[in-house]
Order: sequence, then C-alpha cells, then structure tokens
Amino acid sequence: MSEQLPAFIIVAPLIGACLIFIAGFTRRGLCYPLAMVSMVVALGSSIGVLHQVLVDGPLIYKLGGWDPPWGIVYNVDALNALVLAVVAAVALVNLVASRQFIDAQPFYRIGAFYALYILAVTGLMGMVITGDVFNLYVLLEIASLTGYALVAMGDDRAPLSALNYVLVGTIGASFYLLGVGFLYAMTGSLNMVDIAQRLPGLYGSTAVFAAFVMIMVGIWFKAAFFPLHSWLPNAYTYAPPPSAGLLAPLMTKVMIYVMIRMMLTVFTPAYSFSFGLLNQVVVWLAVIAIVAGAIMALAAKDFKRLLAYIIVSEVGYMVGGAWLGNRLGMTGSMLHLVNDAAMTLCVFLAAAALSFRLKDTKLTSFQGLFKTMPFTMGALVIGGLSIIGVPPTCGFFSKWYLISAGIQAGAWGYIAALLFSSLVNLILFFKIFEIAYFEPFSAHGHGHDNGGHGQVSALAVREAPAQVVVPLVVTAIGLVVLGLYSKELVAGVIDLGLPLGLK
Amino acid sequence: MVVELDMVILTLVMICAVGAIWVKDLLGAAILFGAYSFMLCLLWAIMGAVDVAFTEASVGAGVSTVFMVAAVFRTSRRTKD
Amino acid sequence: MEHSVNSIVPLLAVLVSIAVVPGLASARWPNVREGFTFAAGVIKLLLVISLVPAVLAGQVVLCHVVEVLPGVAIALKVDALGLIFALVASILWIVTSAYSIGYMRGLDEHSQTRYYSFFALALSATIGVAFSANLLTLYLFYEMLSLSTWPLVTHHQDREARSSGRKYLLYIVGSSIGLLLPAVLITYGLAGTGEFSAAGVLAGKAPYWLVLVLMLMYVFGLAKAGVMPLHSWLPAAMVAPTPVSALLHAVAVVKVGVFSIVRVLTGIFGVGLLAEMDLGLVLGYIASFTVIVASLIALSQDELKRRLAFSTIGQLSYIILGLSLLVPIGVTGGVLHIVMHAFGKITLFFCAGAIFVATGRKYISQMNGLGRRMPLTLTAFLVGSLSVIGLPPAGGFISKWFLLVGTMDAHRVVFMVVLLVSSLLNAAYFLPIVYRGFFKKATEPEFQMGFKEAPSWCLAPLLITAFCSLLLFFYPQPFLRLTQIAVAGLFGG
Amino acid sequence: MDDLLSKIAGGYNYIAYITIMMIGLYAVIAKRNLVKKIIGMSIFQTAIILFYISIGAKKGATIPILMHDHGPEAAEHAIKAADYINPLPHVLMLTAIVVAVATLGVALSLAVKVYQRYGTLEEPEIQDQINKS
Amino acid sequence: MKKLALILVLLCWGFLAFAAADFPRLGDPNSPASTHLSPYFIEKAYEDTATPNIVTAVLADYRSYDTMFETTVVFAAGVACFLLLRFYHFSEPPSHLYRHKPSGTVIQVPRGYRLKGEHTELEPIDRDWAPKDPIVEVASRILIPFIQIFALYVVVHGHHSPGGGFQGGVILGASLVLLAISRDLRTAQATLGESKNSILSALGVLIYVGVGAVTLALGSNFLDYAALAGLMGVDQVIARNLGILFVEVGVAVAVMATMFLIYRNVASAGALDEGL
Repeated sequence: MSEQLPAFIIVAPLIGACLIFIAGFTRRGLCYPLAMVSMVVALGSSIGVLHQVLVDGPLIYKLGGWDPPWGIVYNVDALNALVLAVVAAVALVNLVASRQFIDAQPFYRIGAFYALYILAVTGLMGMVITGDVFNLYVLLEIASLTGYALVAMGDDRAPLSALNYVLVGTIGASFYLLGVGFLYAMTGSLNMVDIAQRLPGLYGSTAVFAAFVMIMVGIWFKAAFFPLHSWLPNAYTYAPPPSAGLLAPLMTKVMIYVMIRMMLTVFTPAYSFSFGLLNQVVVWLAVIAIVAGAIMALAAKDFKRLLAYIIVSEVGYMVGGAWLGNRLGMTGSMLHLVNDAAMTLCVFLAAAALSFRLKDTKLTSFQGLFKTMPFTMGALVIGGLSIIGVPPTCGFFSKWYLISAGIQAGAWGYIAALLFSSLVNLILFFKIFEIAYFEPFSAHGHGHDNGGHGQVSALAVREAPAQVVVPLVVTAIGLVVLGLYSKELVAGVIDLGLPLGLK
Repeated sequence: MVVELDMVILTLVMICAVGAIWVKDLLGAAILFGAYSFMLCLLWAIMGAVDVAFTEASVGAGVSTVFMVAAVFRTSRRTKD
Repeated sequence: MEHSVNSIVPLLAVLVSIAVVPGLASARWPNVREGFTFAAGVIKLLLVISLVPAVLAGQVVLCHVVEVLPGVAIALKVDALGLIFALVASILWIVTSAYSIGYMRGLDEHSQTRYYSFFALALSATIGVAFSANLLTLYLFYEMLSLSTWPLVTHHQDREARSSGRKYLLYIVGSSIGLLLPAVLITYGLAGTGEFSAAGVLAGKAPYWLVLVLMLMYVFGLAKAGVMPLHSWLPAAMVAPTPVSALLHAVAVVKVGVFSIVRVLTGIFGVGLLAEMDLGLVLGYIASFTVIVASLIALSQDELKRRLAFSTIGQLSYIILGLSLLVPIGVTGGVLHIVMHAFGKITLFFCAGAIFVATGRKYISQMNGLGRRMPLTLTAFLVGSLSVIGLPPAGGFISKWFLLVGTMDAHRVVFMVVLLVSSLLNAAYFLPIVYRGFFKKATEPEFQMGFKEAPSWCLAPLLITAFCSLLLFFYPQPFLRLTQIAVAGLFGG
Repeated sequence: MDDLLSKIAGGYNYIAYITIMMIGLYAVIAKRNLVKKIIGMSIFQTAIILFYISIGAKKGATIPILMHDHGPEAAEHAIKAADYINPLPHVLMLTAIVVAVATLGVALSLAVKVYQRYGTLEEPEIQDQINKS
Repeated sequence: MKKLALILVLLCWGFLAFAAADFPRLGDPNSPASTHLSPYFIEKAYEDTATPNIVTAVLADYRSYDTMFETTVVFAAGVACFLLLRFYHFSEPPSHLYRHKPSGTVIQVPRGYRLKGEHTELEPIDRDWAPKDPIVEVASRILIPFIQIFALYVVVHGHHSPGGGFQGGVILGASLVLLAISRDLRTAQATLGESKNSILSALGVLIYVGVGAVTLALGSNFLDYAALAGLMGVDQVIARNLGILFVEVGVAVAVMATMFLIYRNVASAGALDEGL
C-alpha cells in the first residue's frame, strides 16, 4: 500500500471536498469533521511520502499506470516532499483556527467554504507534487480559482480586490501556459524530466529563452514578485481571516517553489544560471522588491496591509536567493520558503485572533493589547521576531543562508536590501508592540501614581477563543522549533533535493 | 487546411476581438465575444481540431456568452469605454 | 596546552533565570515572586562559582547545545575571560535584586511581575554572552539581551519612555542587524567557522582592508559598548527605573558590548593578527576619542543619572583602549576594568537611585547638603567615585594602573596622556557632587526636616557594593588570577 | 527577402495569435469597465489556445479520429502517425477552454457582486466611492 | 494609462514575435511536437484503449489525471459562484406579479397582500421578465428533449466521434439554461432544484475520483483502468475503454450541473428567484 501513498495526498482532499459540498446541503454538521479528516489524511500521507523519499530517494508515481513521458507522473524528491508536508501542516493548523469564523457565517456558506478550502489545498499540493508542466497549470488554476473565491468572501472591498486578483492572476497563469506552449513546440514534451533531457540541444534557441522568460513572468505574477504584486495587498487585506490564513502563507510560497522547480528540474541550473545579465537583473528586481515592500509596509496603517507588504518583501528574498545562482542561495530560498510559510501563518493567525476581538485591524486600535490579549500578542512577538530575523527563531537561519549566499555571489545590493528590510521589519513590529505595550496615555501622562498608568482601555477586549489561540501558540512555538532544527532541514532534506551540479 | 480560408477567418477573429472591446455597449460586447468564439471554433475545425472546435462551440460561443449576457443583465449595459 | 571538559553546568547557569520566568509570572504574592528571583540568583551564582576551580586549573568547560546549521552550532564555552564576566554579573544580580525590591516597593511601581521577568531574561542573556563559544551563540544572546531590556527601559510607559525606547532599539538592534550580522556572516564566509580561539580564525584569510572593515563593523555593530558616535542610546535609556540603569546600563548591557568586542577581537581576529596589521592603533584612537569626548559631555550634565551615563560611555572605552594596546599588561588592565568599573559604577547608580527614592531629586544642583541626612549613601558614592576615577583605596586604581603600565609597555604615549587627562576629568565631574553633598548648605529651609536614608533594602546593597569596591583594592587576587589566566590564554595561543 | 516571406507564410498563425493576445492584454490593462476587462481576459486566454492548436497542425494529415474503426479489422490496419494531426494539443486545449469558462464564471460573479456593492462597473467611479467613504 | 498600456503591449508583441521566429513552420510534420509524443498516442491509442477518437483516449486515459482536475476546476468554479453570490433573503419584493394563464393578462399584487384561495390559472412570474412569448416557449419545449438526447449521444459516442463528457455536459447544461431563459428560472428550478443540482455537481467529480479510488483499492495505480478488468470480467483494453466511459459520464454530470449552477447564480445575482 505504501507505494500508493503519493496518490492519497491528492485523492483524499479531493474526495473530501466533494463530500463536504454535498454535506453542506444534507448534513451540515459533517462539513468540518470531513475537512479535518481529509486534511489529516493529506498531512499524514505527505509526511509518509517525505519519509519514503528520505529513505529510498526520489520516487516516481505513474498516474493511470502510464510511463512517462506519455502519462502524467508525480516526481517526488526531497524538496517537494518537504513543501507538501509544509502545505498540509499549514492548512491543517489554519483549518482548526477557521472554525470559529465560519460558524459565524450564514449557514449555507459553510459547506461551500470548506469545500473551496480543501480544493485550494488540493490545488496547491498538486502543483507541488506533479511532474508534468501542463498538469501544473491546471492545478494552478484550481488553486487560483478557489483562492479568488476565498478572498472575495470577505466584506467591503473584498470582491473588487478579488476581481483584480482574477484579472492579474489569469494573465499570470496564461503567461505560464504560453511558456509551456513554447516549450512544447520546441521539445514536443510536457514531462518535466523529459523536457530537461531534450533541452540541452536547444539552449541557443530564442523560443526556449522566451519560454523561460514567459514561465518565470507567469510565476512571478502569481508569486506577487515586484512589480507584479499589485493584486496582493488589497486581496490579503480584505480577505476574511480564514482565507488570508490559508492563502497568505501558501500561495506565494508554493509559486516560489514552482519557480525553483522550473529552474532546477525543467531548465536545469546549467541553463537557468547561464545568462549573466538576466540573472543580475532578476537579483536587482528582487532588491527593488524587498526595498519597495519594506517602504510600502512602513506607510501602511492597517495591520493586515502591513503584513501583505511584508509578504511582497519576503517574496523578493526568496526570488533573489534562488537567482543568486549558488547552492547556498537555493538552500536559503528553500529554507526561507518553509520558514516564511510558518511565519506568515503565525502573524496572519494573530491578525485573525485580533480581528476576532477588535473588529478592525487598524494599528491604532491595538492599544494595551499586551494586557488584554497576552497569548495572541506573545505569539505575535515571536512571529515578529522571526520575520525580523532574531535567533533562535527560524527566520534568522534562512536569512543567514541568504546573506551568506549574497556574500558568496558578491551581490552586495541584495545583502544591503536584506539588512534594510530587516531593519524596517524591526521598526514595523516594534511600532506594533509599542502601541500594544503602551496603553492610552492618561491626561497627566507620566507618573508613579499608584501603579496604574492611564485608565482601563476603553475597549472591553478579551483573549480570542481557544480554537484560534491554541493553533496560534502552537505555530509560534513551531517557529522556534523549526529554527532549532534548521540543520536537520538543511542537511537532511533540502541538501538531498538540490541537484549535485549546483555549487 | 486552406491557408487563404485560414487567413480570412483569422482576420474575422481579430475584427470580432477588437469589436468586443471597442463597442460602447456591454450587451453588444457580449454578443461580439460570442461571435469571436464562434469564429475561433470555425478556425479550429479547419485546422483539424474537431474536439476543440466542438468544445469551443458549446462552451465558448454557447455557455460563456450566456453567462456574460446574464451578468450584463444583472449589472448594467452602460460602459464608458 | 589547555584541555577541555564537557559539562552541562554552563547551560544550566544560562537557563536558570529563564526557567524561573514562569514561576515569576504566575506567582500570586510579591514575596513569593521575589523569593523566586533570589533563589534563581543564588543558584546561578553557585553554578558559576562551581566552574571556577576547573578554570583556575587551566581547563575550558564546553557545552555543545545544538547544531542549528551544518557546521554552525549553538555552543557554550567557559574560559577565564567569560567566567570573570559571568561572576561579576551573577554576583551583582543578587545585589541588584535586593535593591530592586527596595526601590520598586519604595516607589510602589506598577507591573512589577513583568519587570522581574524581563530582568531575569536579561540576566540569562548576559550569562549567555559570557559563555558563548562562537559568533552565532554570541549574536543570539546579544539580540536576546537587546529585546528583553526594551520593556525594562520603557517601564514607565509614558511618552518619554516611548521615545527613549525607540532610540534604544534603533541604535542597539539597528546596529546589530545592520553591521554585526553581516560582519558575522562575512566572518563565517571567510573562515568557515566562528569559533572563538586564541589564534583567531581570520589570519591569512582576508586582505588588510577587509579585516579593517570587519573590525570597524564589529566595534560599531556591538553598539552596546557605546563607542561614539553610537552612544546616545545610553543617556536616553536612563529613563528606566534605577535598578535597571544600574544593572543593565552599568553592568549587563554595556559590559556585554565591550565584553563582546574583547571576545571578538581576541577570539576571531586574534591578538597576533591585530598586532601584525597594526589595527590596535585605529582601535585606540576610536576609543580615546570616546573617552575624552564622553568625559567632557559628562561635565556639563546636571541630571545625576545622565552624568553617570556619560561617565559610563567614557569608562567603557578604557576597556577597549586597554585591549587596543595589544600587550599583556594592557589587556589585563582592560579586562580587570570590566570588574572594577562594574562594582564602582553600580554603587554610584544605587546611590543615585537611593537619593531619588528618599528625596525624589534627580539633579545635581538640588543635592546641596544631602550628606548630612544621608551620610552612608554619600560615603558610598564617594567610594564609587574614587573607584571610577581610579584613586586608591578603591578597586579602580588597580585596573587603571595596569592600563597605564600597559601604555608604557606598548610605547603609546598618546594613550597614556588620554588616560591621565580623562582621569582628571572624571575627578572633575564626580568630586563636586560629593563636595556639594557634604559641605554645601542646603538652599531650601524646609530641607532640614524632609527625609532620611533610603529604606534598608536600598541601602544595604549599595553599601555592599561600595565595600566590594574597597575590598577589590586590597584583595583583587581572585579576579586578577582569572584575568591573568585569560590574558595568558590570549597571548599564549 | 524570400526568406522573410517564407517565414511570414509559415508563421502567420503565430503573429495572429500574438496580435489577438495583445488585444486582450490591452483591454485588461487599459479598459476601465470591469466586464470589458473580463472580456479582454477571455480573449487573452483563447489566443493561447489558438497558439497550441497551431503547434499541433500537420500538413497532409487528418483529424485525430481513426478511420476503419467499426470492425474487427480496425486494428490490423497499420496506423501511421503522419496521417493524423497531433492530438495532444487538442487534449490540452480542451482543458484550457474549460478552465477559461470556469474563470469567466467566477469573474462574472465577482463583477455582479461588485455591482451590487457599488452600483457601477466603471473603475474610476468605484474608486471615487472608495475615496469618499 | 492608455498610452502606457499600448507601449507595454507593443513591447510584449515585439518580444513574442521575436521568439516566434524560432518556431517550426506551421503544419511542419517534422516539428518536435509532431514527432516526440504524439506518434505514440496515434499509433498505440487504439491498441491500448480500443478508442478510435485519439483525443478522447488521451484525454480520459493517458492524461486522465489532468481531466479529473479539469472537472474539478469546473466544480470549483460552481462552488465559488455559489459561495460568492448565493444569499438567502426573506425580504418581500415590493409587489408580486401573476399571469392569468388563459388570457395572458398580468396582475400586480402589492406587498403585504395575498391572493386568497387556490388559483390554478394564475402563475407567479418575475418582475424583471414579465413578457411571455409563446413562440419561443413552444419552440424551446420541443427542442429541449432533442438537445438533451443529442447531449447524451455526444457523451456516449465520444469514443468514436468528436465529443465526450465535456461537450455533452455543456450541452445538457445549456438545455437547462435554455429552459430557464425561454420560460423562467422558477420553471427550470422545478426541474432541477438547487440542492439536487449542487449535489450532482459534486457527484460528477466523485464518480471520476471514485473510478480512480476503485483502481487504487484494487491495488493498481490511481486511475489505472486496467485494474477494472478483473472486476468486470473483461480484458484490459476493454476495461480501459469502459473506464473512459465511466469518467466521461462523471464529467458530463459534473459539467452539466455546474454550468447550470453558475448560470442560476449569475442570472439571479444569487437570489434564485428571478432569472433573465
């Protein structure tokens, strides 16, 4: 049975999604348990697959029993097994936290929401696991379509933001599809490994170059790589907390993984890193992305918008790291991908917990939160420190690799941008902590007056319900644990997945 | 596959495409979009992609147009560009 | 050659005050809470002391915690240099805890639980820095210290605290991210390791300019050392409650800064490399500049704590100056100065706090005639001043003596002049305070019946530290012996 | 010159699909009406389908449905690849068409939702309303 | 903005045209696309699956995993439309309209008032779509069964001729849409209620995945129809042929239901009371 494990990763959530939608009309109480079951099975099987890959090396799963390149196969190596496990884990944790919000929705939406949620996860995991470039497009569309709907579920400006997301996202996906078409026209194949084998003879071709550029641009659209990020801030700001908690950590990260997969598996490092100028331009674009994201985050007045711009910045980290062209950079990018998924989950869950009690997430309404919501804020502190890059949280270690890679490649602009954005993140998060730490200043301001500083906060704020806080705290602890296990991740997993030729 | 016919239909496709985004009436745009899809369907039939042509005829020229008309009906026909 | 033993004791010493935090946070009664604080302090001190015999025997105690990245571990190493610093910090923590109780209760401060919790965290971080075996561990605890002291600095939660907190964070963490982190990474990139070793790890691996740039990045990146121009966080941070200023800003935070500089310059660059490239001179000039300018600014400060802060900035650079001489005696002086200055300066801060608790006065110009009502406090202040100025019979004399001998040994007459001039300046800004206190008549008539000595929880600690300052003059052997081992290690390697 | 001409003759489909695609892209970027943008998006997607079908085209071949199929002798006829048009792009494009209509459906429901909220489909007018509130 | 867009578009055009220079000529039988994978499909498809329509064979067997997700995309779009637009509202409209069937007269009943008793000759109609066109209505009524039969033919005959689950499903869905347009949404809903419709769309996908799950349960790889051979007592080629049929049926069900689900939500803006 264990050789069939890879199929379960996709099949379990897919069946789950269908059943959930049916249950939404017949037995509504079953929706949430079904969602949980399918996510748990998906997580279990992805961990199982990761274990298999680590023990037995990369595996190929032939769907329909057809041999590649004729049929579609899963190519699972250490890298995507890792990403699969991360996606499933993040989705599961966020699912636990989502329940409180979804129960507050109109009853007829419950089934549809969980179905879309699980379908989105299916799409994301499918993108990661597949070994076929066209199949990747189809799954990308599943992840995107469900993502649009999940974003648009919010109130106020969410539908407009989602429509903008649809337009930009579809253009991005179409660019990817076009690039795949170019590749197909030149090589006649759709299987990643097969393409990689047939490409070397075509390295000089302008069409292959165009395919490379198109695929990258398409992925960058979806990954919100500056200047193609315009859809992201609004979409994630107005998305309801459960959707933001799913999409923000995963969508961009999975796309970054797809980019890395394209660079390593399809085009191979020999081709991807052979354009001196193009590579430098991309690294400089990453620099601009990091800096621009940081500056726009500084200007944000809303917590979720601030986080959204931080994501723009983080995408710059990963794209830049991957394009530095050395093994350290790729390692850093992959490690940061894992860490950033966890970090983003942590801060977005915190945002969810806050919006549960505060009704809006304007920074100014955070006053005195350390007193009133200690667990949420405690977790937010860890998440913030991780994003800033303070050891021993995980964010530090991936930054360590990225900067080391920058040093090795002599990309000083990239290093400067990383440090700049760390500083800006420091300012951003301490701005938040400061507001939350200082309660409203009382009229007489300063004082050693009988222990109280200012009046009790006007908001009768309590800690968010346990169903939101527990996953949040678990994630926060996870950030530190991930940090301490960085070596196992790097040496035990990521290093196995990177091609040997990449120095 | 006849090149001349191909080119004529391609020209029609382009005209319909330009028309669909040109007309100042969304219902008209929806209908022109349907025509565009139908032209494409013809083109594919000529190129030998019968399955694709069939699908495009039913999906693109059929259901898509209906969706679009329905959406226009539920919103407004007015457009400034 | 030194031999090493593996032991978990250093890790325990670091963790004991973190472990106590949940106890602190959940304690219902203040007495229980403070009992926890003391218990942790005593355990920590005992653990540190238990390491002394091994180090005196020439051993190095290692504790490998976890390898976080391939080839990069979080690891602790106790050698003489680290042990000196750890001893000072853990002794003074107990004293400060006692003082905190007096001060915080005396003023009926709010959020005392939070205060003690972060205090404990800061101590852990300090010991962690002292015992760091490599750059990563040092960076980890260095950042932990920066962040855990922020709530202490901003303890009052008013506008002034907020702006000081901002400045504090921006200088300290900003410099550590902007300069220290890249320096650490460049070091790892060049040398492939960041383990501290007497021979240094950079020798022969980097060109002159890069070594110079790296050194400057470290010296300024470790901004806790208060090297000008990255010093102005220190006076700003004086808004914190006095025990915080005392322990953290005279002992823990700033000393962590200079200790780290000493550690990095000797352990990463190595004395040999610095001497070979003649970088000591550059370092010496930077330090001298800070010494003189800080002393001059101190002269003009009226607020007692600010004057003490600028004095600290100047004194810290003594240590760097001592190191920059790159001769055994000079380095001995520098390392000893960590100890001597700690005891002297903490006494001074305690006195400032005691005066504030008893009278509510912060400014020197208000302190006329104070000595009549608070003779013990002012006497302790005098002892502390003497120690900081470097006059017998206080401990500061010994370290300054070594420093002066060091300048002669290294044939750096300029630095000797700097030391002497700054000693004069020290005297000029400290002694008038004592003079005012004892001999000037108070201006206000109602002064006569106002207050008396601070509560005994405040008074006892400052007397103890003043006594220690004196004791260290007559009996410096324990620290001197350790220092000599440390210096021998640095130069013998 | 001859070379160029033959290139154009052999590549007019490519130029056509690029042109159609750019018409769609232009509409997405420049048009202010949301439904117009959606139409542009669909045009963009269909242009890519055109491209794929062009790849699959084969001179002198017929549609990819086997002849002589209704009988036991069907398998005995040797099937030559050169006789049939490449079926793979068709398969892919069936999927792409369906994806396109799915996207269109979602986009249109979003447009309806936006209209319910703002009462207009013109982006500048929506922006005005947002700025006012 | 418009100028910027134009420049951008022209640049893009230039880049793509530049790249197109490298492509094989249109219709070149020796292009990589025509020589690498496709010969295998063309030559082996019948042998493997007994399906003369190679497109169907590739779609539903060699690349059936793709097609499963293609169905899922449609399903996801249906769920998305439902989630986005659907709302249950219980507020009364300003007035109710009724048509007197024999005479065709429309009467208006203001809000708050109700018709007393049973009126079999009166039918409720939509405010937005009051006119009634007997020609369209009758023509549709005649046409719809034929459309549906044709659709079923397309589904089943997809092995031998153009068509298959998608096309058939879309046509089936279109027949329902036609019913909704020619009469009104209410009539169409009476044919296929909302929850039935939604369940069908999920069921379609489930049929597809279910076939895969059965093959998994039989110990083969996911969607390897050959595994069904033992279960149904036929040889592997026929099993594949039948497997294709099963999944095509699933696709048809899912697509049919989803198309109508999208239509009913878009056309009534989620209220499901009045259509076009």
